[in-house]
Parts: sequence; structure tokens; C-alpha cells
Amino acid sequence: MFEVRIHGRGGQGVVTAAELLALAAFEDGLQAQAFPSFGSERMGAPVTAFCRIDDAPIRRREPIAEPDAVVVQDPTLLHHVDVFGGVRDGGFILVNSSRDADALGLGELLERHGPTRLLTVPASEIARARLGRPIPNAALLGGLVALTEIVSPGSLERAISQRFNGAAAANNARAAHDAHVQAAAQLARRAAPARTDG
Amino acid sequence: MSDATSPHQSPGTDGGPPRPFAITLDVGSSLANRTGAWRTERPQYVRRLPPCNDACPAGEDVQRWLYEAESGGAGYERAWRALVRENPFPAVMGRICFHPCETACNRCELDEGVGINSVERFLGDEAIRRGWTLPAPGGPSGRRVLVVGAGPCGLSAAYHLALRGHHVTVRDGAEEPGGMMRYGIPAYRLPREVLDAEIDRILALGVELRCDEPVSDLRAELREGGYDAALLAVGAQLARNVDIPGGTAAHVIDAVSMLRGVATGEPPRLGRRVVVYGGGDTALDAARSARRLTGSEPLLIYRRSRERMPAHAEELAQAEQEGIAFRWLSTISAAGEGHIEVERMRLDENGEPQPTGELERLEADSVVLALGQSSDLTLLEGLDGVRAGDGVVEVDERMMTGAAGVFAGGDMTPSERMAAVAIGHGRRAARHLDGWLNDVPTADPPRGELAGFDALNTWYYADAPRTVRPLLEDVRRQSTFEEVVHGLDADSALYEARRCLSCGNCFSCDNCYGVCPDNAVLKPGPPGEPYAIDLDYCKGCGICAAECPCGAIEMVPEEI
Amino acid sequence: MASQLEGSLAVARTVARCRPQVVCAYPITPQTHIVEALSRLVGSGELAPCEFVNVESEFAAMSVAIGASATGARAYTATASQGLLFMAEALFNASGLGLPIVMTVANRAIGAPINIWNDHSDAMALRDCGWLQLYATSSQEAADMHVQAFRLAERCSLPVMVCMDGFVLTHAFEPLEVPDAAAVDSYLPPFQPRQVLDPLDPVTIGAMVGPEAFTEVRYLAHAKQLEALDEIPALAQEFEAGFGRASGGLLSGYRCEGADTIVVALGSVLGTLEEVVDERREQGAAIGAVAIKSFRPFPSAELRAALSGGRRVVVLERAFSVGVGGIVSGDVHAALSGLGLPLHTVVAGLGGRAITRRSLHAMLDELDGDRLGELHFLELDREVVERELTRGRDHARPGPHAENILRELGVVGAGPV
Amino acid sequence: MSTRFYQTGTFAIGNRLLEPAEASAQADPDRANSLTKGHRACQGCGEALGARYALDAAVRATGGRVIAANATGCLEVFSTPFPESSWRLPWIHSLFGNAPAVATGIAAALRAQGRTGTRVVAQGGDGGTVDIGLGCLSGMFERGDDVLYICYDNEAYMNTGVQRSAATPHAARTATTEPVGRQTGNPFGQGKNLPLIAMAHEIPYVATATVAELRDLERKVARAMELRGPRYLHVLVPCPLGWGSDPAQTIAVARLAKETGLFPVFEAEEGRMTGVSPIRRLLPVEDYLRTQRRYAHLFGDPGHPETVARLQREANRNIERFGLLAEPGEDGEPGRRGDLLEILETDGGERG
Repeated sequence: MFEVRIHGRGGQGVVTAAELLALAAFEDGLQAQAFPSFGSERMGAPVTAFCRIDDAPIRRREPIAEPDAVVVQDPTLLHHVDVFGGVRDGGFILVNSSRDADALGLGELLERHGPTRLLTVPASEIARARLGRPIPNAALLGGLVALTEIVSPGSLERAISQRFNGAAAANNARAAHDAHVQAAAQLARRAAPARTDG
Repeated sequence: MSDATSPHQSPGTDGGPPRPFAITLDVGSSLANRTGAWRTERPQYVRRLPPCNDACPAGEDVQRWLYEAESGGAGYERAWRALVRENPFPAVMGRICFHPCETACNRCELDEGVGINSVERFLGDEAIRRGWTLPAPGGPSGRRVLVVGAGPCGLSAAYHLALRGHHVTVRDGAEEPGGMMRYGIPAYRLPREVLDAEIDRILALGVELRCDEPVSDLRAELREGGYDAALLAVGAQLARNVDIPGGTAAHVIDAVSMLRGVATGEPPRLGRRVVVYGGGDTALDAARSARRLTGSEPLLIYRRSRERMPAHAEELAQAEQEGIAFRWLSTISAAGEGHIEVERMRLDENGEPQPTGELERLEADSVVLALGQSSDLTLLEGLDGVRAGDGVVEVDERMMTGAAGVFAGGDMTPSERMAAVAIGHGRRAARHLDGWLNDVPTADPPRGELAGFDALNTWYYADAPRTVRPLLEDVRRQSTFEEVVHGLDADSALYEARRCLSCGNCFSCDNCYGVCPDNAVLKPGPPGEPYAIDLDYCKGCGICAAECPCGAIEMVPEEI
Repeated sequence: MASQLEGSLAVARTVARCRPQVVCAYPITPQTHIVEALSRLVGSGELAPCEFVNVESEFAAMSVAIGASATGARAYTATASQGLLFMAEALFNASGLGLPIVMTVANRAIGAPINIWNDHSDAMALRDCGWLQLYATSSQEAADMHVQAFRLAERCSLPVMVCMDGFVLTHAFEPLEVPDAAAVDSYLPPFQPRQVLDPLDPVTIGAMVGPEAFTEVRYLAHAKQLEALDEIPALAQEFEAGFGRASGGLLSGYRCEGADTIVVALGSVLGTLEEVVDERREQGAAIGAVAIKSFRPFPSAELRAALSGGRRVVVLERAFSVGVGGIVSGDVHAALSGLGLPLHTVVAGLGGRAITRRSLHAMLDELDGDRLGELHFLELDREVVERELTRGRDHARPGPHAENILRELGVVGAGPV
Repeated sequence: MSTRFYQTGTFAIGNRLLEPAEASAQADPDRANSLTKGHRACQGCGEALGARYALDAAVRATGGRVIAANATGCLEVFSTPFPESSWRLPWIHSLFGNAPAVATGIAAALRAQGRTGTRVVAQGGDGGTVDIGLGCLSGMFERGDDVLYICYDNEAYMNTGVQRSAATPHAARTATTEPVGRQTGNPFGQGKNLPLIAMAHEIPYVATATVAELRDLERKVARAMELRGPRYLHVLVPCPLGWGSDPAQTIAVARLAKETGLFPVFEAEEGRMTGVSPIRRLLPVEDYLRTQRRYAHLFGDPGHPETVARLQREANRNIERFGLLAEPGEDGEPGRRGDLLEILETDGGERG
């Protein structure tokens, strides 16, 4: 079973992100369960959503305490909420930011998890460019797919096109694709052996 | 709309699943609960005596015939037949009666009394127009009755006696029947053809009428004529005169002979300036006739005030409209050639006029005395037991004189001198005379409880001012003897009839049936049939009695 | 065929396929998604003929349903928490009149303090209102139960509540199968009311009944619920045959064979509980679980049969009766009378506190160590309550009962009892 | 028949000479008797009368296709004690405060079943209407449900033993507003004028009536049945028990309430007044108050003349506000302004 926890604020499509991921998994023929950490829905309030993916039907209905992956849709939460609580060493971490891990003060975390486990992607910028609004959820999912390969990019695109209509569907798909490309590029760079010669 | 058929088979019935116990009930099942047991008082339909009936001198069941007239159409004949059960002169009375019924009418306290008299006249005229006939006389009784006097009393008695199968002979001294109806009441109040029509209808029953045959010796007539009984109704034909100093010089006549002259087409010469002396209806008749004969405006002199004038207000009003001049609180102290002397009077503490000594001279070509009448009783001479005095005959409660089998009524007996009273006398005398003939005791039927205004719930009567009978326009009233007061058209008559409050007698308004909170008033028959109280359910709340418009329901205690 | 759906949406679509003719809606979290979805289905004409009535309160919602049902229409509504309590008077009335209304209850705590999250306090507070109460262990079962609920309600002429945990099920997004429309039509015949307001065959519904017949009326209500004990399994069987899926029934056991310890629970916790059972079975523990799916009527005999093999019973409850303890456990205790099985009541998941595998394991470890009291509050922050109680004790002297509560909590004289 | 019945006007319930069409439904020998005999209402119960009047009229207007929902209260209790029902039409009682919502449900069901020719009447007393049922009633109005709601107003909770309701008039004695010491009975009074509240919803039809004018009441029910959507009829029904009035005078007392101006009888469509039934024989409020023991303390020694004056002012305000002395319909007569002026003087010149 693969468990994802997504942190964000009300209005950033956190719950939708979890559901899109579940929908993509369903498209891949997997079992998936998405659910929010239920609060009274208020704009700006910290929101957490969860997604479980497995081959077998999912029975447990507890919140995800030890996620295999954590997505942070809003870096300002890093200092308020224990977004990385319970995440195992080697667990995946994806943060929405145009700055890198060090700049965000996540250097030590990067060390612990390793270069191919922690990424930042400028999801809000991508969203602004593609949607005209900084709704980062689709883009982050694109990045998450690149990072974890838990679902196929095609399924994510189909999930997005099921969930959104017309332009919104196309633009979110593009945003996801852009982020996917950027994330894949970062991972490629990190995987590449370091040069010795000048 | 698919409402005609319910989308469901009806549950509970025809084998559907059973309806829930107790919480779901069959409709109308409360009929099993006889709430009548709660009652301590029960409503009861009653008939009370309407004030109009109570006041009618002719003894008419006014409320009854108005009730029939309310239907209009065929109801008019039913109404007329109900009317002539007591009074064969609706067309005449509809004109000349001073209708105490209307004064007594409870509707006076609401807006104005019902125009009973005008409806009566309408019915009378309808009957003449349509030729309705009186009920057929009963089988011959073999008895012979002599009626002396063809006035209202005599003819009314003749009618009722004929209905009882007796052979009636009416004798009268005048050339034509009718008495004061013909020789006292001017034609502008009672056209002769109307009078003739209603008299002929009575004669058509086989009543023998012999005019120009006055009865001077009754004892002889009875013996020779082989009569079993007699009714005397000679009226009051003798004018009372007063001695006016110098009266011989002046042209003084009495109202009775003046009116008789007018009626027979030999009016007396009156000159231009006519003075009428007196305050009764006859005085007004004389004055109004003089107005027509002379074309000038007569002066009426009366010793009391206007308020104390015995004449009927309606007559007075019409006289004033016709330009009759009045001089109240005055007496004629002397009369001479072309003038009279008048003394002013004042009323003392008892309201009696007293001379003041103030004299005044007025111009007058003639003086008409209308100071009352008395009866000519010479025909009674030699008849044992008859007591008479002051120009009238004494009768007992059966209207029989001191002489066995000799009855009397009308103006010659002590009573108000009014045609309607005379007609009532005729009816009552006929009943008692018939009883005397058959040797059965007769008493007047007991009066029911009077239905006073308080017995009514007048909310339910819509407000409806009475119709005014059209009057002949003034110009023609100054010269001709055409009838002054005209009749109502059918609509107005219906309107007037329907103003009746039906005091004390159910008129099927459905109030009791509608206002019962327990549906305990039943309507067994067709409209007009009586209602019934369903005592199984009546709780005795009394709303039906309280909301009965005409006071025809009373609450009586239950025996416990 | 399954699709990835929110629990609320699956329920709404299923209800629509049951062809209710009148749906009344009043918003209350966490039920809102269900009626929102139904309003769309009515609006789009997918559900027709159907009157969607936006009422001004839950009291009105149930009253409208009463009027509609009494007129022969299949009536549905949904509510939760305060809403259910606001309906209370009408709930008793609907069952008293024998009107087969179906209602979804998205279980939620009752205030004060106001709390929008899940527990069973709402439905449990109204367990005696005469309605049948079904508890779904999953969104799939919740959806399926509605099909059975309409059939059951109309068969028994009694109203039915389908309880599903608020948020935990209503807001969970999972692969779910909406019962096939044709299959629903053949499973659920048109409503033939036992009584109907009809000018062509008028009746008086809702008479006043005095002492002379009231006891009988109430007894008949009881008897009808007991009859439902036979209907419910039969309907579940027929459903499985028609839809190829086991759903509903009176109760279901999980790995109870040879189990010493059996945990009895209602609702969505069963999934997590089953995983815990599996994990402990792997460690050799003889443990099983039983889900009560029909709480009213209460399947005493069936439960007795299911538990009689065990050595001890834990009743895991999402509500409790203040001043006494367990609610469900009271009925369980009555069902087991005479068997002498030790019975522990564990109150868990109040006001949305998650019931986790870890907390369940911890509780069961306590049980194994005989340290679990008769009444245990899962993951109760003892420090907080003790501090509060001590503070209170300084002001008011507590009676023996308060002492006992502390003992129950293991605060006083903790250790082997 | 061209000539009207001056004898009975249109005030009496029928008349032997009227065409059946011109007579009231209550005059019909085969009337529906929707509420039939054997019910357990007190002697002279105005509510029993009003309910039969109104529902029979509804039955007549719909050709018998009516379903009734009833709130808890006297009417419900005296008409349906197990095992006997006095109703002859389909009828349901659910709760005290939910009759309008139950009626909404019935209407919704009929619509869903395509049976829109069957109509729904909801009814309740003043407690069930202006107090506990007001929420449901307002909701029913606002949604535009096709229901005629009839309030039988006897101005207190009679079923429970005469306690004050929001419809209890000022100064009236009830079990919960005893006139003690300087108190003069109900200190509030007519705070909730439900007909006006209903009009504020701008529903198709609002009308008031009394059991004293059956034809007016029947005409209003008939009018209401011509319209669709929420309609409200407020009928004054005296309660001999609760008012301390003579059972035989139930109708007379209702008539006085209208004729003094204390209970304005009017109708309105879409929130706008469309007519009043004018006062026919204007009377001072004292004539009304004296018929009821619930006001006896106003006339005792020392009595409360100032309170009587206040009630007179209420009546006068109604007369002005609703134009109760306006020219009447075809059968009344013009109100008598002169009398009004006299009565106005009795208000001691004050203006509330």
C-alpha cells in the first residue's frame, strides 16, 4: 500500500488533489481511497488530504500517520504544521516552491531522504502561467508522478480531464505536464554522476 | 388529471394489507357517539302571534298571506285565497283601511313597517284583473238569515254566512250596496268599479241583495220573512250637529250628506270659500272633496291641536299636499251670511281645549260640519231585550243583542268606526250566529303569544326601506275625483312582501339547519317543509334558537 | 460496475434509483453532499417524477416526508446530528403512524460543545423512536442498504434510518458501485401503502388513542420490529443474489471461528478493526470481530450465537450514555445473559477523534494484560481529565460515583482488578 | 329571481325560495358534513362550526377532492378520539407545530403522482398556527406550496385549559394571564397579527372571516380554491368555555367582534388588500367585551375603564386602517359615520 499525505490551505484544491490521485490510480486499475482531514472548510485554513493506493481493496479508515509521500502545497505551512510528521526515511517529499530545498531550510531533510526523494517545483508559477490562477494542485500531482511513479502520467491526465471540463481540463493537464517535465529534469540532473574535470 | 382513479388499490378494504390498529379510523364512525345525552335544554319550534295579525281589525292572518305572496307568480293567488278566508274585500281594504297592522309591524323598529296595505291592494286588484272567484259556499243548511245593511259589516257577514251554507238576504235602504264605502268615502280614495267588483263576487255566492228596501220594523220582518236569525249592520248614518248661533243665516251643511251628494252625483253648492268644521277622517274627506268641487282651497277648523286630531296621518298629509288650509285650536262661535266668527282655544293641563275669548271674523260661503255620526235605531223598536243608548246598540261577547238570534256589528255597535273593524265584526258575528243557529257554543279562539321585536334576531334581515305607492300628480288632484293613490307593480309588491320579518313563524331560512355545530338539525322535506331536531345528537347549546331570525324556536328544559 | 466516487454521491445516486417521489432537504454537515447531489438529479430530470422540497428545518423535512408518505408517495430525506434531534418529535410520529420513510443519517456528534465530526451520539440518542436503524460499515454497504431499506420499510410499514459515519464514509472517495437501475427496479416494487389519504377512499389517520388501547398500539410497533428480524436477512440474501454483492443483514462476523476475544462494533470502524484482527491473528492471537448492522431491531439471538464461542467480548462504541456507560453494550449484555462472558465497553472516536490501528492494538494489549476496565475510553487524555477533576474536587466533594469513574479510568487504584 | 330577499338578505344561510346555487353550502340538504355529528366538542363550539363551514365549502369548490392535515388541538382531539372519527374526508393529524409542512408533503406527493386536481387544506388553532407552527407555516408560504391553511382562532390554548397564546387579545383573562392586583389580564395582545404576517409573504390569497358570516366565509374559501399556491384564511371562532360566553351566543359574539371593529374582516391578494366586509351596525367595544367573563374584571369595581378605552382605540385604529366603514358590498348598508364619531369620543381623546 502506498500512502500519500497532502498539506495545503483551503482554496488550494488540496482535497481535489487527493481525489485526482485516487482517480488516476483507479484508471490504472488500482484500488484507491482519498479523503480529507475534515475541518469546517474555510479559505486559508490549513487543510490535509490523504490518498491510499493499493492492489487490494482498502479497509482501514484512519488518517495517514506514516505516509510514503508528503506533498506540501504551501511552503508557508512548513513553519506552522508538522507536515513531515511520521514520514519514513526515504519517503517522498514534494514541496511547492520556486526555491530549492536549502533555500527553504530543508537541506538536512534532503540529506536524510536522498536527492531522488525530495523535490521542489514552482507549481504556483506554472499554474499562474497555465491557468491564470495560482492553483497548484494539478501541477504538484504532475511532479509527484515524476517523483514517485505511483501512477502513470496518462492516467493522471485522464483523471484531470474527467474531473475538469474544457479549458480547465486542458490547462490543468498542461500544468501537470510542465511540472512533470521540470521534476523529471531535476531528478535526471541529480541522478547524473558528478563531473571531476574542470 | 388522474384523480378519478387513485394510484393505489384501497388498503384495508378488499384484501389489501390491514390498516394500522387504532391510529387509523374509518370516516364518520363518531355517529356511534350519541351526544344528545349531554343536553339539559332542547330546542322546540313554535308559532307566535305576529303583531300585524294581532292588530288587524278584520282578523286577517297577514303574516300567512305575505308568506305566500313572497313567492310571487302563483304565490299571489295562494296569498289572495289565504286573505279572503277572513276578508272578502282586499281591493277595498287595500285602499281605505288605515292599516293598524303597519303601525304594529316589528319592522318599524328596524327601518319602516312593511307596506302590508299596498300588498293587500295589489292582491285584491290582481284577483279582480284575473277574475279569481271566492270559495264555493257550503251545502245548503236550510237556515235563513236576514242581514240589515249592505255596508262592510253586513256584506262581510253575508259572505261568511253564505260560506256556511245559510241562505242570506241583505236589505239596504240605499239604491246601491256598500254603505259608507260607497256613500261616505270619496271616489278618489275608492273607485266605485273596485267596490262593485268585490261586492258582486260576494253576491255571486248566492247572497240575496235587496236595495231600496230599508227595514223599519225588524220584529215584523223576522216574523214575516221566516228568518232564523238576523244581523244588524245599519252603520251610523246620522250626522251629529251642533247649534251654531246665526247658523240659519249661513249656508251650513253636514259632511255626511255632502259626501253622499258627491257620491250620488248631486253635489251641494258650496260657493268659493268653504270651511270644514271637525278633525276626523270625515272632515278631511269633506275638505278634500270640497277642494275638488270648488277648485279653491278650503279651510279646516279644529278645536284641538294638530297632534290631537283623530284623523289618520296619511290622510292629513295628503290633504295638506292638496292645499287644504288648517286652523287649529279654534271653534266656530257664530256663522252669518258669507262669514263666520272663530274663537281661539288653548289646551289646559289635561290637554282639553278651553275658550280664550279671542274672537276673529273669517269669510266663508259655506260651513261643512263633520262632527261625528250616530245610528238610526228606530228599526229596533218593539224588539224585546235590546238595549241601546247614545246612538249605539249593546252586544255581548258573541255580538248578540239582548234579543235572541239578533246580532249586531259595525258602526252601530260600540267600537272604532272603521270599515276594517266592521268587516271583522261581520266575520265574528257570522261565526257566532252560525254557532247559535246550530246551538254550539262559540268563543273567539285564544290569542297566541305575541312575537314582539325582542323575539327577533334582526341581523339576518337586509336593510330595505319601504316602497312608496305612486301618488297622482297634484294638478289632477285639485279638480278630479280620480284615484289619488295608485297600486304597486308586481315587483314592488314582491319587494314589499319580502320585507316581512315573518315574526314568530318559521319561513325556512335554513339558519337553524346551518348554524348547529352538531349537525343536529334535520331537513327532512323539500324547501318550506318544517325542520326537525335530531335529539340523538343535539347538545342543547341553543345557537339555533339564538340565531333564528323570526323567533320561531324556543329552548325548553329537559325533564331529568 | 465500479467507479471512483464520493460516498455521498454513491448514496445519492442509489437513492435516485429507488425512485423516491418526494425528497426533502435541509442542509447540515456532513449530510449536505447527499441532498445536493439529489437536487441535481431531480433538476436534470434523471430522477422523475420527484418533488425536491427545500424545507426550513429538519422538523419540517420529516413533517413533509410524513405528509408525502401518508399520501402514498415514496419519501426520503437525510440529516445528521442536531438535525436529527430537531426532528425527534416527528420521528416518533412517523414510526407511530407506520409510515415507511427512509432517511440517511450521516452520523455526527451532538453539541455542546458544537462539533461537526463523526460519532454515533445522534442516532443512538434516538434509538427508541420506533425507527429501524441500520449501520453501514462502508460506503458501498451504505449505498446498498438504501435499496434494501426502502423495501424493508414498505414491507413492514415502518420508517428506516440508514446510518453512515459522517465524513469517514460520506466524504471518502473510493471505487464504488451504484446498484444497477434495472436490478433495483426488479428488487424494489412500487410502493403500495398500507394506508393512504385518498378522497376516493377516505380514512382518518392519526387518531388520539387513550389508555384503553395505547399499550396494544405500542406492543404492535414492537412486534413489527421483531418481524423485521426475519425480513432483514431475507432481503440481504435476495440482494446478494440480485446484485452479486453481500450487503446489510443483521450482523456479520469476521474471523470469529475459534476466537477467544471478539470485538463488537458498528459502522465504518469495522474496516480498520478487520486489519487489526488480521495483524493480531498473524501474531497468533485468537481474535475476531462482529459488525452489528441492524441495531434496531436488535438481533439478540443472532448475536448470542455469534459470540457464545468466545471467552470475552469487547464492545467498541462511538457513543455512550453519560452516567452509565455503553449503549450498545447494554443490549449486548442482555443478549449474552447467562453466558457469563466478561464484557468490556470501549468508547472510541467521539467527535471525530480517529480510531487508529495503533490505538486499537494498545487497547487490546491492555485487554490481554487484564488491565482494561469494564468501561474504557480509547485514547482518553487522562492528564487533562485528572487535572480537571482534581480542580473540581477542591471546590466540591465528589461522591462515590465520581470515585468509581476514576477507578474505571484506572486513575485510582490502577492495576489488576 | 330578479327581486332579492329583503326578508333574509344574503345574511341567512338559505331560504326556501332560493335557487340551490344561491344558497350557502350549509343550506344544502345533502351537504358534505365534512365534520359530522358525534364529535365531542363543547356545547356551542365555534371551532366545530367553523371547521364544518370551511371544509364543506372546500369540498363544494373541489367536487369533493380535498385532503386535510390537522394540527394538534381541540379540533383534533374532539374529532378523532379512538375509536371514533367525525371526519368524512381524508384527514391526517401529525403534530402540533407541523401541519403546514405535512400539507406541503401531501401536495408534493399529489404533484408527483400527477393528481393535481386533488387539493390540500391544512388547519389548526391559533396556538398551532401563530406560535408553535409559525416556522412551518412561513416556510410553506415562502415555498409557494399549493396549500390552503385555515387558522381557527379562539385566542388561547383551549385544549390544554385556556392558556395565553400570541393571539390572545390584550387584557383577556387566561389561566396564565390572571388579572391580579393592578394587572388587567393579558399584558400583551395581538402582537402577532398573522393575516398581516401572511400578507407580508405576498402569497396569492389572505383573508379573515368569522363564524358569524357564513356566506362571506364560504365565498372566501371558494375564492381561495380558485387560486393555486399558498393561501391563508384566519377564522375567528368563539370558545364558550375559554371566553366565558353563553354557548348560545357563539355566533352573536363573533358578530360583535366584527361589528365593533376589534376583528377586521378583509381579504388580500399578493400582499395587497382587495376588500373589506364593512361594519354594518357599528357598536362600542364594551358591547363585545361584556359578553365574555374573560373580560369581567374590566367592569368590576373599580374596573379598568382605561383598558376598555385602549381596546376601543384598537378597534378605532382597525376601522381607520382597514376602512371598515367603507361602502359595502351588495348586501350590506353603508357604515354609519355618525355612530363612529360618537364611539370615537369614548376613546377619551387619547391616541395610542
